[in-house]
Amino acid sequence: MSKPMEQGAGAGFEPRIVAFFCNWCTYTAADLAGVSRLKYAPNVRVIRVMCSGRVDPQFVMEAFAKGADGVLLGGCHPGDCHYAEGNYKTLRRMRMLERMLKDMGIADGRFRLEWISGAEGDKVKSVVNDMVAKVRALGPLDLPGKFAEWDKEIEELEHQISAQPAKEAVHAR
Amino acid sequence: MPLAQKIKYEAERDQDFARWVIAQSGGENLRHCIQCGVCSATCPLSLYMDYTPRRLINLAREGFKKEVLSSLTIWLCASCYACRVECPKEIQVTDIMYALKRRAIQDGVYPRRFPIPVLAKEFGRMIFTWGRVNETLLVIDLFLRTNWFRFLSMTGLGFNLMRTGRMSFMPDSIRRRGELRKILAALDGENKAEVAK
Amino acid sequence: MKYLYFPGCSLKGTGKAYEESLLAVFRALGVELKEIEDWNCCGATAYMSVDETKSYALAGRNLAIAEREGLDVIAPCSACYLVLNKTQKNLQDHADIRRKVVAALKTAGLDYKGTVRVRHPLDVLINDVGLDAIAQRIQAPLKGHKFAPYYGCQIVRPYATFDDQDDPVTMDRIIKAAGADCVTYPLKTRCCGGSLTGTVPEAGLRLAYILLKEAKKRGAEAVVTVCPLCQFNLDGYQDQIARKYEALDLPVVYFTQILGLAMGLPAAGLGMQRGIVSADAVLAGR
Amino acid sequence: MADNNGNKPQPIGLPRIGFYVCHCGSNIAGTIDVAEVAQFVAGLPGVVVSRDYKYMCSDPGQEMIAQDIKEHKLDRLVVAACSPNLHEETFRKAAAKGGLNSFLFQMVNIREHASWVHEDKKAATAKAKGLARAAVYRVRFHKPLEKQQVPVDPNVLVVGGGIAGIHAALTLANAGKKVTLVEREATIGGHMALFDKTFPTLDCAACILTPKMSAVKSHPNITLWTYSEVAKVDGYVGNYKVTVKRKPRYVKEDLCVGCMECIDACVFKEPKFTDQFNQGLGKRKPVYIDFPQATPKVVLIDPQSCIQLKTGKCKKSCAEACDRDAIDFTQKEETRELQVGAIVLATGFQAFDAKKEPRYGYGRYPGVYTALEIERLVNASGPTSGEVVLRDGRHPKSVGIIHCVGSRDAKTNKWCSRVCCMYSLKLAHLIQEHSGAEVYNFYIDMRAPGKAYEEFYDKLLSEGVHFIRGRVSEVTDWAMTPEEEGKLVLRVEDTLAGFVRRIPVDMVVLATGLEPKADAQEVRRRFNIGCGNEGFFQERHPKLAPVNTFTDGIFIAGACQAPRDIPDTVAQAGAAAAEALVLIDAGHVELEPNTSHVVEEECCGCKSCVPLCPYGAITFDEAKKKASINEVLCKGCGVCAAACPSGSIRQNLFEDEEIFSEIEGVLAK
Repeated sequence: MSKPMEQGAGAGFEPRIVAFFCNWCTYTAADLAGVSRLKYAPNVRVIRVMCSGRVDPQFVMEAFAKGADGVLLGGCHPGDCHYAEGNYKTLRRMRMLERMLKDMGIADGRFRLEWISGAEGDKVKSVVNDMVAKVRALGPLDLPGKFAEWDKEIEELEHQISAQPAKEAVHAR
Repeated sequence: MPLAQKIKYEAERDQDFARWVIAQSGGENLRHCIQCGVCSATCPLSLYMDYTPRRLINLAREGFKKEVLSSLTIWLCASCYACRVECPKEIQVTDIMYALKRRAIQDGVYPRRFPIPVLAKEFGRMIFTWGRVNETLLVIDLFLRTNWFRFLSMTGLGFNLMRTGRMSFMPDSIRRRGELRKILAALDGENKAEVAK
Repeated sequence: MKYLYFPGCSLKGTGKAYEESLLAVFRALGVELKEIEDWNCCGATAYMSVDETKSYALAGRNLAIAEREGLDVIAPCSACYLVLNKTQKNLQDHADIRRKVVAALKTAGLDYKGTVRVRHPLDVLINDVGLDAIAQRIQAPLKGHKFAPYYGCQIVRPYATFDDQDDPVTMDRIIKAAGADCVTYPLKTRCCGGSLTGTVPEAGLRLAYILLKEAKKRGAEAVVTVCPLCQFNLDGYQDQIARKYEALDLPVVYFTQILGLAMGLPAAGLGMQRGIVSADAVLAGR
Repeated sequence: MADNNGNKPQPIGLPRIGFYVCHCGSNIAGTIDVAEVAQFVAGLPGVVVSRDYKYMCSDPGQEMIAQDIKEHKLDRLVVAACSPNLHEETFRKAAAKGGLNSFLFQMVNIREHASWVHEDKKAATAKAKGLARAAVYRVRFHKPLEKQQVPVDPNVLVVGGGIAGIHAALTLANAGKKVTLVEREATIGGHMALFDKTFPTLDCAACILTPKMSAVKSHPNITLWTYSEVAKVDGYVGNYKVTVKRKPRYVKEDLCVGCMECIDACVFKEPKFTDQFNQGLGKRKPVYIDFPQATPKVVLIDPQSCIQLKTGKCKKSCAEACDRDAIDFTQKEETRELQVGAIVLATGFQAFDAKKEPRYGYGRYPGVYTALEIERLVNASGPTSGEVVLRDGRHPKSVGIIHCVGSRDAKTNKWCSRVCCMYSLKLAHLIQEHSGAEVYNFYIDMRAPGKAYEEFYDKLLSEGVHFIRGRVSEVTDWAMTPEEEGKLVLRVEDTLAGFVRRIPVDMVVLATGLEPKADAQEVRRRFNIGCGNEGFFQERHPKLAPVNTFTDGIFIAGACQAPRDIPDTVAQAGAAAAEALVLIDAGHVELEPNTSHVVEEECCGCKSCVPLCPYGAITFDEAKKKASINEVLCKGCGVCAAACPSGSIRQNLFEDEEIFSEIEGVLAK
């Protein structure tokens, strides 16, 4: 049974997760979960793409930058891609992306790549619930908030620098 | 022949009991039973049971608490796990039987002089005292508490065991009995806390 | 090769011959067994009927003591083998049980991380020692002898870890390595009655009778077992079986005794004299 | 119906978006506050109309959209309802009806992805709002697109020559289409050819099947390739290129007339090799024919047992005996290519391997048989000419039929195989009729839901067959009583009586279940379709598209999709043929315009995209130093668009701006 999402403002952190599901397997599996009336956590918003291979790592970065606490990418199992091998390309790209995310301080578990076939409605449920629980435990990422903070800091810094006499600035260099 | 009513009314069912069974470890799949009876068929002791394991599962699922807890069936289970292995729905029948035995002892509804629950309790007492079990003492104790007459029929076996050096009247004990008692006592606290909840 | 040894209560009592033969055989094979320090009763089948968590704690104390040594544990008694394995598995799978049991252990200064492997001597003989090494040690093969390999329940059920659940064969292979033959024995995993034979003899005796009768009918000169309770039920009650059904006079021995004999170890050191039904037939021709 | 709008004036540059949210009865409205969603969307920039309505997919719903487009001069459309897989086309048409390009539309899935999977109304409504906002943000970037039309090849491939494939092929051929039927075995007929009688009518299987088999062979529109397998499938709906491997029979099919002189002449005087067709109960020679009515009626030579093929040192008496010189030891595997517009897959099932249930003793006790073996034993043209006789030559006096072997069991196959109850009744009847033996059926639940099926069960009851409700725990040979000596003993709880019984019999029949063919996974990959968890081919929709797959132009029929009996299989084969005809007779298909293209000015000529395309649609123009995409070959996966470092590759309907705005939309606070 899924946990209710909103228990009153501020009562508990509810993760916001953006998911990219490929049309042929994972999106269909999510449809199947619906037809089967499986119940899972309401924190995920699915964006449909034809193939997980369409997902540019920039989409993932953009989602984090716009405030996602987690990003889930779902494609067909290896060997089962509707477009022969799109998911292998996804895998390669996302391995690289994972390393980058790590270097950027975005914790493991905030980005997840899952192979879910069109028949695995129950896997959509378990993956979503599991990911929501893990991201909830990690707490908010809030990159937009952080960006704003950083912007403010830089602004102040700029302000300080521009307010200082030019001589000292040269000296500092 | 006296006539006995077999009809059951809904008021005689205890739904909480059914839910309790399902909540026990091993009880998860109870509701999946399709009543195929393979548990009864594979059970080497079902021929003595008042309810076959299959019937007991259904009684438990439907919440017929009295029938389930006072049945002989649960005490005749020898824990051989054949039913669990054969069950097409992966119902952990043996573990359900254990849970029902515990509940019957807890509720005090087992047959008083029936040796099996007595054995279970005596076994527990002996472990609590010594940390190990001396089979000879356990058996003597058991018969004295249930049917000392039967003890006489066992003297042949006792003699044989003595003859072959397999019998001992000295309780075997662990050295750090306090350690074991502390562990078990700590769980008493756990159990009480659970009840309070 | 070195293992921890969990004898359990039976091997110190009615199952003495099992301990004697096991230790003798393993010593001869160069396998070191170290008895777990201050072990306690595993709880067997009875304690599970009293208190579930406590029965895990009982077994848990043994596992905690064993874990300090960092060795695999050998549990020859089927009940001990199952209880220790079941505890291990449930502590792993159920965080709730693990939390309670570990907390209780900690009150006595113990801890358990869950790293112990509990093994059966059959598993160790086949998979660690190996049949080749065993074959090299066979000095007095039991040529012409036919036995019924009887596994009973709790080593293959419910967890089939080292052998098949329906048709286990590890003991068959050891008996054959000892130079003897196995009769086809479809009852090899059927229950002996366990503790019921003592408490409800009318039920238990019938089970033991069926097992013995079928073994004899198929030409076995002894039933070979892996469990002290099976041995006790099949061996100790034969006079009562004779009174109620028929006299069968079939020796019931441990597989370690058979292996020990074939390895040329002295019969007395293997506890051969401890059978209530005389095992002279097995010793014949030696 | 709420109307949260009016004709509010829109600032220049913003689109004029119409938004519609569907109640779907209570399917959506029961969990999601649709009025709240409509009101929320009404406040988003560019939204001119925002409404909720009971059933958007209904005629009035679609009419409302068309009306609004005209009346409010809408230039974008968003509908929040069910999955686009269900109704995207419906609303695209509604848009077109209102005069709007179909692709200036975006669908929001708030049923399968929200109302059906969540219980918390507030959270589900919040999710619906977020998804709707994403679509509203995205749709402003949509561009008018046109569907590309491609012609459909009128020829059809049918894979599998069981009753499903036979019926589908004949239906298509009778409709005037050219059909190629490819069968892996040497003869068509499939499992049905093994049966003596069929339930519940007990009509002779051969009498109803063999005329259809010969009709296939003689039909001018059907090309029959047996002993052949599909190796590769390329192309797309309407235009599939199929590669078929034809295994060598070592007999020229066009010359052989099936006189079987060669079989008589074979140097092996007696048949001594396992006869697979007879389930191993009979023997055959290296040169053989499965059964007298095999179609095509052409012999074949087994290279594993033929001396000439194994050693090259045989006097080849078979070849000498053939007056038509049909035998050809030099035959090699051939590869053929086909061009077809549609494919019907009817690859069937395999029976559960009874050895996987060791407690029933199959392979250990000779008295234990599988149901397919009994089908051959009771068959008048089988190895015993219909005499029910045990492997040791005895005639059974008692027979136990165990149902659900490899069915309804978490350890083997979880599903009900659907036909075993009925075929067990049939076999009980035939065994009793042929041998007079006492027959016991051990069943868990008797499943007889079909026309005249319950009546058939009733007939068996009246014939005195025993029915014991209980799953047998073991088949064993240890006896408890003198009557059990020398018998196979079944231990079962008679669950209706409430006690355990031991029943000694001479013969045990295991009613093995139906499961996917061992290579079902390979086959489905070859045809680019899906499988359910249990391994049967996945239909597009369990109720509304039972013979379609997720790959257009590929249809499924028969037991490759799920266990089913002959009547249902034939009905489904007819449906698959009809669906193929619909496709072919339309003459052309419209392809989704979600292809990619290169914006030439932006391409830097790095060639990153070229090797990524699995369809070879991207080429590099060396003169211009630019990549270019052939939109006919492009299937619209978008892998190249994701990889292009300069962003010069755009995928229609999935352009970067569209997805970025969708991301923004779901995350906006």
